[in-house]
Amino acid sequence: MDLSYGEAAETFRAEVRAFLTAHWPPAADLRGADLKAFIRAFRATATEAGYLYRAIPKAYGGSEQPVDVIKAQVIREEFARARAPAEIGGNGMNMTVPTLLEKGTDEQKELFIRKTVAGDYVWGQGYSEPGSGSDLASVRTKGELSADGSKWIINGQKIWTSQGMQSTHMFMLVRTEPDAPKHDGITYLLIDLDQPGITRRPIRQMTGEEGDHTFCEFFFDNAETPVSWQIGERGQGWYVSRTTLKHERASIGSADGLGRQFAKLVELARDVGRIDEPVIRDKLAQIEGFVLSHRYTSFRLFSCAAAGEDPGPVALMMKLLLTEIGHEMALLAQDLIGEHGFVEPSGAGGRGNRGPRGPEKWLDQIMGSLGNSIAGGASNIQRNIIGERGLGLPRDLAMSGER
Amino acid sequence: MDLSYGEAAETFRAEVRAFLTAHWPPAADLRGADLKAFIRAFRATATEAGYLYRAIPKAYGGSEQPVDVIKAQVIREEFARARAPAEIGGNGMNMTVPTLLEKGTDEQKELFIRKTVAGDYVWGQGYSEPGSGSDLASVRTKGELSADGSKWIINGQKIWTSQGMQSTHMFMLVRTEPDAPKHDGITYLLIDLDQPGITRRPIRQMTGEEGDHTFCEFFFDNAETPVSWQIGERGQGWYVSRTTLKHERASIGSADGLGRQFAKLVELARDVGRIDEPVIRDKLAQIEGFVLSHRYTSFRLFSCAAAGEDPGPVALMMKLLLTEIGHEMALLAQDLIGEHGFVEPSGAGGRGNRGPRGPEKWLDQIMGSLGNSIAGGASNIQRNIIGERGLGLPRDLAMSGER
Amino acid sequence: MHFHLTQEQAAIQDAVRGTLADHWPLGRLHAFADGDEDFDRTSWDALMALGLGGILLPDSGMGLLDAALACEVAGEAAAAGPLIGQLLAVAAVAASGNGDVPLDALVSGEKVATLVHGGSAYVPCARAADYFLVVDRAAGVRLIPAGEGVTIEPLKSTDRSRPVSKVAIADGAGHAIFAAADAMTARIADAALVLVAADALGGAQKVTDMSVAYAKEREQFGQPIGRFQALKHQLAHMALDAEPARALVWYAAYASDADLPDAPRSAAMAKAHLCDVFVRSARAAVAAHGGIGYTWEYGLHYWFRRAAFDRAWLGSPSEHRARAADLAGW
Amino acid sequence: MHFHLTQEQAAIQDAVRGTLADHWPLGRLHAFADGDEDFDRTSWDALMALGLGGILLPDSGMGLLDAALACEVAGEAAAAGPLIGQLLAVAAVAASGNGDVPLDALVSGEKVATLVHGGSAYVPCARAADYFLVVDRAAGVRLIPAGEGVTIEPLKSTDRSRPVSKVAIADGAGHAIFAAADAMTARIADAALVLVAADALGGAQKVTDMSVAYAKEREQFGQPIGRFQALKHQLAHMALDAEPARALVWYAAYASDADLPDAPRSAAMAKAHLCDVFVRSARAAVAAHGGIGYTWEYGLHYWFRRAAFDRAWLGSPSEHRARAADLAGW
Repeated sequence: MDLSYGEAAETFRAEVRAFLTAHWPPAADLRGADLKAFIRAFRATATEAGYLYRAIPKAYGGSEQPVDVIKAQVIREEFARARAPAEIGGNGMNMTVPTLLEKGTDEQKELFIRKTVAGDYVWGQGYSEPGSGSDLASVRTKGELSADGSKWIINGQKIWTSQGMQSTHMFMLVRTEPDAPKHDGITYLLIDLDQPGITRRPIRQMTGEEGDHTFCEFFFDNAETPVSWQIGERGQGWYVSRTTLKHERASIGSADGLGRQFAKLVELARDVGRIDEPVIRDKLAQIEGFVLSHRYTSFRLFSCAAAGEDPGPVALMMKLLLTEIGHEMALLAQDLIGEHGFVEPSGAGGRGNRGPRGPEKWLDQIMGSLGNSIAGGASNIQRNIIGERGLGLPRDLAMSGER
Repeated sequence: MDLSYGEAAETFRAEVRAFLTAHWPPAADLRGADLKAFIRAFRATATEAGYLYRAIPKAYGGSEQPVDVIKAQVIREEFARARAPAEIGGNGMNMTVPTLLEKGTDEQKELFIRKTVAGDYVWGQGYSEPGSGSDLASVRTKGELSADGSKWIINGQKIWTSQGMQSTHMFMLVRTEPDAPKHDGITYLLIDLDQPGITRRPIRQMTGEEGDHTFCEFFFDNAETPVSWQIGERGQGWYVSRTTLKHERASIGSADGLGRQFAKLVELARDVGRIDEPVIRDKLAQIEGFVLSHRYTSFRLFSCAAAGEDPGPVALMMKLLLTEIGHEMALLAQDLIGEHGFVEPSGAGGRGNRGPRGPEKWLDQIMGSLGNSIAGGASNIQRNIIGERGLGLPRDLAMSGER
Repeated sequence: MHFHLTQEQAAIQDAVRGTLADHWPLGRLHAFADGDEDFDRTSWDALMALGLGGILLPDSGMGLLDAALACEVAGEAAAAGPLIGQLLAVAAVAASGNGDVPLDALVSGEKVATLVHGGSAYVPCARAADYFLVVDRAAGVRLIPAGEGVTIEPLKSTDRSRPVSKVAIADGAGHAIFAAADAMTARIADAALVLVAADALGGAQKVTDMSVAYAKEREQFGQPIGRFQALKHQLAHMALDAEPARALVWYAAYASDADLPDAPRSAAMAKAHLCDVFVRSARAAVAAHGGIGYTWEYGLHYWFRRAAFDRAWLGSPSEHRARAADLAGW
Repeated sequence: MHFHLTQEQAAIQDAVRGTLADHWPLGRLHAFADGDEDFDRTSWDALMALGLGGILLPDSGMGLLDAALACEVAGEAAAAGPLIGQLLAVAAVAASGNGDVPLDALVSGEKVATLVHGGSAYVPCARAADYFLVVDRAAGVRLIPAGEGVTIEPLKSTDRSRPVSKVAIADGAGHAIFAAADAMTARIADAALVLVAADALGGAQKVTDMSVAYAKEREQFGQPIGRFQALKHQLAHMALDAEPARALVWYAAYASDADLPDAPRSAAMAKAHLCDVFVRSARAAVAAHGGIGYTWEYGLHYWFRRAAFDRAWLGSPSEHRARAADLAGW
């Protein structure tokens, strides 16, 4: 085993650093529109240099580089170290673009990819509906063809859309063949959210978190989208939505967040003066056993991805493992904060400016850790996936008809 | 609330004590057959006095007393304190007799109850079969009528029969209508185990435990039993086996065993010199929270039984609660015994004489605690029962056809 | 021998339950949670009209068990108002025979008393309180009238049903009720633990009931989700966690009423165990609900927050487990 | 960057696995468990014929990771024989250059060495051992030939695959290999922890595999029991417990081979975590099997017993977690 990236990677790293020194940061006095312009230009240059949008064809504003997990990782590390703007992330890059590349028409690719890469289009996900929960195929939002057959008329409701308040567009599943079997009556549509038939509302969460950064509900009242914005065959939307590309997705970074959070938990124990208690030390070390297992397994997954080998079932376990560790950390944190827990942290869950936050800030994690188990697809679904796809156990009777 | 039994009970207690002083113990020099005879006579006198076999009609050797949970408890306590022989327990008293009283013919009652009460007949349970597990209705042992229709000819295998080596008779489920629906093709039979067609074999358990006191396997090779020994209608055996009477079953004693075991766990922590470790103290107190919940809930159940009130779902939880507490105690015990765990306890699991046993004796509990979850009907079945009968959740799809 | 609720006791719980259903529905709680008050007079008066204020009067014919049953229902409803402080203040003043305090006004609920845990600055419903009952095992029991050397700093509270403030009380302010050495001091401190355990029991039962009800009504994959064995077993474990623990609260209260030697230790065990149960149950309930349980509107979070309060108030579970270990002579 | 097994490493594991399948099937284990021996020459020679004895020779081109992979498979098969002691004895003697010990006979497996944990009297396979490798962080590393001041009292062992004896060794007996202060002493003590963690990983994987296989084949209520969601999730959690922990063992071994500063702490974490995992997995496996898992014949208990051994050997999980906390400077 060898955790160094190897010489080639280090040479490449030097190259990336040289590039960054040459093009970043902007002049200290750059502000507002000028700064925006500079960043836009920087991204363009970085893309030309082959550092950003590597999975995207040049034709659509990408740099169209061969898949190289290690290089991608080096780029992530160096851009992060230089605090330079990396790819514009979000649903657009993670979901819309890969789906378009695989299933979109040339016209659609032309129409959407470049603008998404440029950050002009921000995409919201339109899968979940009130009552659908883990049963994503139970789509009730209706799509009907206009009289002239040129447009889809959409009525219904979508929920749990992240970045909902910022989104300019949405990719969504709508039921277009009410009489077809559950999975065969769904069509995958793109839609412009800026139209009278669509209203949005932020969802207030248990943390109290609300406002622009949170999840949204969308209401569709005769909203419209051109039939030419439909991806894949009519009625085949469910299968389109299963499309996911994994270009360079593997990233060691995934484990860093957890490691940082655990380090903060140790700090908390220190701050509240309980780091010397044997009960706390034992519990911390117990949790760290799982934290390190997660960390080194992410190395393993990264290594397999780099070698183009299949890591096996363990890849299916990372999400649930993360959720369960978060749960254990929450219970310990709740013990540690003690009476600080009486006070709700300022800007709870918010991402805006905050006042100084003491141990009570852990309430965000204590509640948020429950969010994971929900957002990440309910944990019971994860357990089914591990049991069925990972261990090869027979399908759940109630669901087997469903998949 | 009031945990005293009340005046009437204390008057009765005095009466019982007086009786015991008068009739117990035997002369110190009494031995062998004489001692046996004395004990037999004592039980007879105690029954006449109305202290034993209270649920059994006088006609069949019982004392036929009105149901009185408190009196029954006082009797249990005083007989235990005086170390006087109480009712002969086991499957016979717990299963055979109640079943006979409810479903047996007068001839059958006459034939079996008195001898069972006297301890001449020892009954083994013939429900489980290899592969049946929790699915008791999946009986494969075959019963066929003899040509003259006077006898059942039995072929097959039964397993997990407690007291198997001591048993003189067995109550068993056999499949007599192979073509009937699963639950309607079973007949409930009594059988004399002393015949050439029956061989028995003790099951060696993971503890290493084997020999006379352990569970047995029974093999039936054209074994026979008279049709007159069949209880209930042919094909209705499954429903006969569901019969369970609850005469004076409620007992505070049920929790005492757990309390004693927890006290021993505390002693273990002391013996290995770790009682002062905060981690151990915290863990012990955590477990005790459940131990006391179990103890006081058994008071609650006893109180409800005495008042003839329905305690509700909590009654369904005691078995699983006990299993889970045993699991937690086992994990702590395994930590506490440390290197003592290298050595297998003398007479592991045995009930015979033992040498002096140190902390390693906890290995019996550490393994035995797993036995509970199996013997007590697999824990997952218990969870189904709590969820469905206790909380009113809908039946399990896979099993709903079954019940 | 009687160790389950009498019909009278069940009836009292139903009365409290009904009153709170009328005067403290989720809508009121939502409004209260987003308001600035730390007290709700309407629901408080409705509860007091039932005579709860007098439960711990020496001649009430009731005792800590009955007080616990009332606090259990208050926890179930996430009721506002310092019920625990009020009940204990009445008990303390009545037992002390201190004439300077208008006992009747406390019994009637006209005057409001809140509990201050000795050594802690965090106090629920402090702004509304007319009296502060300071219970400190090391310093005794004092009752301080609002304004007599009491300074209050309102805080943004995690528990929206019982908003806390930071409170400072001048040394020697108010009336001395019991000295530290007086057996009543420990008795009242222990009683407080039992009443918090009861509040936690009610909360754990509530979130379990909400989860079971939701699992019966909510459908996924064409099934009520309560049919899925995994969720069914999670719900069974929630019930297994809360229901047997009920008798632990009963016993702790009974032990105090019957003055049994293990009363102090039982109080510590009940506080530690039930507060852990409530925290576990609240987490399990959100998970059992999925997305909707995570929304503010659904309201489950009010009990999650109340669980955080109960757990931290009057000392953490690990703190009381350590006390219980000492009291057992381990 | 490479952090998964090479094809060579996978091949070595398969070779060891195949050899043990041939020479150490359940039938042999059953016979051995009821016999009086504490060593099985046949399976030992078969393993040594693969060259395992030399893995930790300085010039083997292999390292602790490869040793861990071999020990993992030994745990999987509940193999008899002191593999861990043998590998470490070879490493210690070779590194020390001590000429008084016939290194070749140890490498070939002709001579058998067992590990003695400094301060502990319990030693596996002591009666068969030709050498006792005493590793004591406080007193250094010694190698004592059997019979030179070594007294052995056989015991009825919980782990039937590696029977222990009570061993007393006269002070100063045998060859001094490394002083306490020598870095190699700590290095070998840490390596021992990693190899036990690897044995536990193999055991946890084995009982998980047995449970999954049984759940696929066994039917109840007309279904393979693995279809029932509750059992399915219990099996998923067994896998979740064992599979990610694999990388923890890899890293601890790699850290030692690469001489990284966190090698000692990683060894402690791996020993503590994997031994807990193995104990949990063995319990879960018996529960997942039901009655048959509780029988002697089925054999699952051999791993349950091996888990008890691994957990208690070289210090308990809580002991090593406490060390890890100190090493982290908490």
